[in-house]
Amino acid sequence: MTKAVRIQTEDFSVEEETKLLHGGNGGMGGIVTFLGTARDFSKGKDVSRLEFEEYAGMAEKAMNSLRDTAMEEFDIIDMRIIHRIGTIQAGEQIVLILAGSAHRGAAFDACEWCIDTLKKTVPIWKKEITPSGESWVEEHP
Amino acid sequence: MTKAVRIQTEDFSVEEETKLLHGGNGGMGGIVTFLGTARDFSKGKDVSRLEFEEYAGMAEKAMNSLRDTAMEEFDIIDMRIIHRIGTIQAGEQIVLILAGSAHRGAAFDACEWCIDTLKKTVPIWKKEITPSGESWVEEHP
Amino acid sequence: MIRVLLFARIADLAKTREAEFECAEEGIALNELTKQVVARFPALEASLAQPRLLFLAINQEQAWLDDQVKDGDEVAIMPPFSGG
Amino acid sequence: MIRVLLFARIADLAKTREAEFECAEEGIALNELTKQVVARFPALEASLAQPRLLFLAINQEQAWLDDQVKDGDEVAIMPPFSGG
Repeated sequence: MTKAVRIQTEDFSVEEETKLLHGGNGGMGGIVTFLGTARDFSKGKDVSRLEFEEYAGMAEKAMNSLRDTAMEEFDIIDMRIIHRIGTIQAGEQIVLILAGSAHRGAAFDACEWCIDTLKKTVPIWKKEITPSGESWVEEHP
Repeated sequence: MTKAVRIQTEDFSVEEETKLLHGGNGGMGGIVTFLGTARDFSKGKDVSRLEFEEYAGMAEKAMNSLRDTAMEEFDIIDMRIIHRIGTIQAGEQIVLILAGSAHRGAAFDACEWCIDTLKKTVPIWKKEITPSGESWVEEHP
Repeated sequence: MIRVLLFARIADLAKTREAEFECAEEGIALNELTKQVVARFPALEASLAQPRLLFLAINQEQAWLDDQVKDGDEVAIMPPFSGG
Repeated sequence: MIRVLLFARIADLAKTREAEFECAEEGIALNELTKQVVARFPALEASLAQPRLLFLAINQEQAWLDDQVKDGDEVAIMPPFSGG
């Protein structure tokens, strides 16, 4: 449960992941976190819940390679990426990315790059369940 | 203790502040957090602890106006800013800024702008206590 | 045998998440395999006619239509991702 | 009476965090007040000679050397901030 990159059905704790990232690393001066949560409204429709599907194996591999690339390209000390799959009710947590660095700029850049790139490169799909039916979201052709 | 802008000696909980920011706001799809922590090393010296001093009254006013400006200038739904003062040991939490928005770009921009501007405009001062003595940090003339 | 995995909207259209296809000893171009997939699942015709809107993988590595598939490979046909 | 607040390095140099100064009925320019501050706390001379490295406030609002201070005002003389 303490791997830095995880795909899981259960919820995660922002506090716990923050402590795991910091891990007593005395050189870490800034931690930037992106937390994605399920909105109850999308494109004019109420959304009661989401369902996430993954390509098991490849999705985690893609997230690991995302972290490896971020650690190489940005001046960060550590990064964690956790994505939930399965059913997620409106308001619940979906994805958490943490980047820790000595100086804050690199952590901001790495965290934003990571969520942008995750959406384009990690084989995970979101279905929105609305009162009028279900539909897969496909925003990145 | 649940004010959105606070200066306090006691520690804060990232999880609790995240929940307070989200507050069941169904339109919030992304939360970007900056957490500043006390490094144990600065400019070639070990740092055992920090001491923060504020201009009581004006510091909180400046932080409130920072939040007001961010809420006007960025497309965010809510923001929280918490800064500790007094003695902070290496590794401990110093400052927490949370920005929540419907779409993540605005939250990243608001959060980074807020910590950058806080450092320049909020009357708080940091003293580093090292084995060889104490010194005030003055990085923004 | 080639194992073909389908995901999300593609799996819904095909009404299955997985199918197996015979493979000649010399292998087969991914492009040829997708034609066999359409032949078995006609509901995928419109989607597979626009391969630039799809993401393809062989053995969990991104692949393109002119890549060669070998016997025993795992092929994935995926719609655009929407994680995060 | 004008209440002058000193902070951080400035307070350390002056060995006090607060001082009071008389104020003429017509008030006094902030520039004149800082000269009186230096006269009382000579250790501040070098710091107050470089006012662009200082942040000044009257009644908790940012102020400049040519601003006017009135009786009863609270003036703050602050080194560069280092919060965050």
